[in-house]
Amino acid sequence: MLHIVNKSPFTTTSLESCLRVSKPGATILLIEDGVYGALDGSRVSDAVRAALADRTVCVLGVDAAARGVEGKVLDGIDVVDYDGFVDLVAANDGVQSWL
Amino acid sequence: MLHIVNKSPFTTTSLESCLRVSKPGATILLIEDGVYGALDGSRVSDAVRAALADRTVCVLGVDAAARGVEGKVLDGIDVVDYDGFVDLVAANDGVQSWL
Amino acid sequence: MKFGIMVNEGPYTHQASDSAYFFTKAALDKGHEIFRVFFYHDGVQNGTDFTTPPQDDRNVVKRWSELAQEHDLDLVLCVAAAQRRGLVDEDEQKRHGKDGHNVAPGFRISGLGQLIEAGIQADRLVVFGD
Amino acid sequence: MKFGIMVNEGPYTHQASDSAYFFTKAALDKGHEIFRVFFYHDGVQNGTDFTTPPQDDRNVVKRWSELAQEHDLDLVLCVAAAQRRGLVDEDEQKRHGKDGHNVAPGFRISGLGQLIEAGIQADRLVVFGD
Amino acid sequence: MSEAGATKKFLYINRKAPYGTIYAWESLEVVLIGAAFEQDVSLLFMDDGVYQLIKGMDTKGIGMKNFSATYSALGDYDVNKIYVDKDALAERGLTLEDLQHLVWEDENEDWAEKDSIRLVSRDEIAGLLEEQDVIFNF
Amino acid sequence: MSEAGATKKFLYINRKAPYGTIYAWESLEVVLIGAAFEQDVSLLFMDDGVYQLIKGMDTKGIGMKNFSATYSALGDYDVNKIYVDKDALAERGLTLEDLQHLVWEDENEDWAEKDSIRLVSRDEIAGLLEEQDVIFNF
Repeated sequence: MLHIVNKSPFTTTSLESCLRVSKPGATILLIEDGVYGALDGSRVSDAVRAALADRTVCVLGVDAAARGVEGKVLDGIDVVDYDGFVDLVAANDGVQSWL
Repeated sequence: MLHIVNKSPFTTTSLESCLRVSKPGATILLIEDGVYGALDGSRVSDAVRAALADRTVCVLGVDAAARGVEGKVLDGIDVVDYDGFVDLVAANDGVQSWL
Repeated sequence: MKFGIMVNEGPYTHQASDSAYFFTKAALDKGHEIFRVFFYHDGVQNGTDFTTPPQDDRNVVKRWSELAQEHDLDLVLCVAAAQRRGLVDEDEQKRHGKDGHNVAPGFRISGLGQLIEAGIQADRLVVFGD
Repeated sequence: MKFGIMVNEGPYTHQASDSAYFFTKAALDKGHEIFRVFFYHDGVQNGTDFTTPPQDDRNVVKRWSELAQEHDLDLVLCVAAAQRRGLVDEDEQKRHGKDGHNVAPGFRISGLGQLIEAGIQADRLVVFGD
Repeated sequence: MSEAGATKKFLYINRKAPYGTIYAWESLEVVLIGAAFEQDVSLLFMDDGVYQLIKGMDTKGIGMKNFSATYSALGDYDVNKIYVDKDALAERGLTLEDLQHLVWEDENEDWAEKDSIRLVSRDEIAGLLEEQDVIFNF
Repeated sequence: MSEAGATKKFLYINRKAPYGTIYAWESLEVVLIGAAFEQDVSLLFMDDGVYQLIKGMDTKGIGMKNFSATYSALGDYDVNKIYVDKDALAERGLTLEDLQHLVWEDENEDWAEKDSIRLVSRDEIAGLLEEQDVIFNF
């Protein structure tokens, strides 16, 4: 299952809710302001790093680059482009957007 | 100074930011989805109760009533109508909306 | 006292425009002056007379227009926001060759300087948004 | 594979419509089929041809119209959302006596059943919003 | 409006409070229209979405339509799997008693009235999401 | 555009990240227009607003205009009091070095180049809010 998070984890609880109910094996894709959840050294980095143990976490590279944070992405997070985004949707049975 | 909070404290960090930088003597008005911050027994009630020690907290009654929570408002919080909202703006030198 | 009002969200999706309307109305009823209501960002959508809300819902746009007429309110839509979001008066219709115009009675399109002026002239600025 | 796309926010204020556009384009470029793009809530504002964005900004509405023409896309504006928010095609203009119509080329107004149908017919539904 | 092919599992996820934004109301409109398509429908209320089900709403003071009665009509549309995040209730200081009592009539059991709301844990929510064919997010 | 009467203290508060929403950009437009009115202007970046000042943004991939260069032009408009919430930076794992270096030239000191950004604590922010005549929220 693919979870899409498009909100900053410092402003809203979307990422928190996603992490709370996503299952081992799930994929979490961070887009738009959600990309801030992919950064190292922040208040939420530990929670995201913990998720990497049993879930795949991806970040949309163009959204990270637009925000000047592409170089700060946590080790273990995959950077994808829109083609990769499409592939993730195709490869996963369900899609849940945490709006 | 009047602080207006219109977001649920369970979804966004607006109330948290407001409580962090509002001064003793300030007034905090909870409107729209912000009224959920006025309720007793929740995860944020203690923080709001603590603010009541040195700040005035008000809730817009019609917004609380619309949401069915008018009867659950914490002791010490003033319930105001739109007339009261106008009076609060007039009585305070500055207005800050925590959008 | 003189109030300036800023509305940052359109009608129906967010409550911001409703709150701004009831606040403005209450202020007027109490004898205060509303220097201007400035609509910015998606707030410009409050000024479209192309809406036809359901019978059992309030008519947000018409309510603003009527309040403006009753109290000679100055309702200003930010021109840059309006151009991005499809609010067009007769002048803009001619200039940009559109198939009509959709600015409701009582609203006018003008620049951001009108917001700054409201900040300067009004005793209080109250911002409604998301 | 067959995708359905749902867009819940208008152009410019939120990035949702941009993300949906780039996703749709990438899916088409990879040979997938887009069953329908359904615009709901403020998303219907993506279908107004009254916009005139600044020269140095992208034209969100036109970009959708052009993609629709290129790929024969079905771009549907929810009728209830459109009526609340001021999106009017020629039929609606006549019915409600408006001073024009503002639905951009490639978009059509229809009911919520079109969204349900997209959920049924498409292999995946991807929702973009706020 | 009939559709060929197998029935799909539709889940409507409601995570936003009512009235502050219109999503709760426009979500209900989709659910009502969708009921005619005879899919296997569930509703999940989590995060601030649980506030949508609180009883005793009175919207007169804000001039908006009170749509809360619509939830109690869902049973008549065969929408009777209504899941509510129990953790979300708890952290808001709410209990099941604060919510509307939503019921449906089971035609297989002589129209016995049954509760529509089921409180679910985070694990049950995770399982619920995984078994869906289509998720609508509001 | 000149105004009679005393100068007012204007504070623009920016609390939202760039690009995900347009507020950051439309806030800058107000600041630039407002500069012509010769008020006493300050900008405060707090919460996700601190992300607006990060250097090295590249928006080509999302087709939006990169407006970050505009921040470095603010000094030329006599907008040189730019306050940044230091706690907000810290919880995001950011330091001053991650932000653009914004400067202005002080005509009273032979156009000496000075830093525009001042890191502020929550107490300083509280004081800053209290001393304003008008606050614009974005």
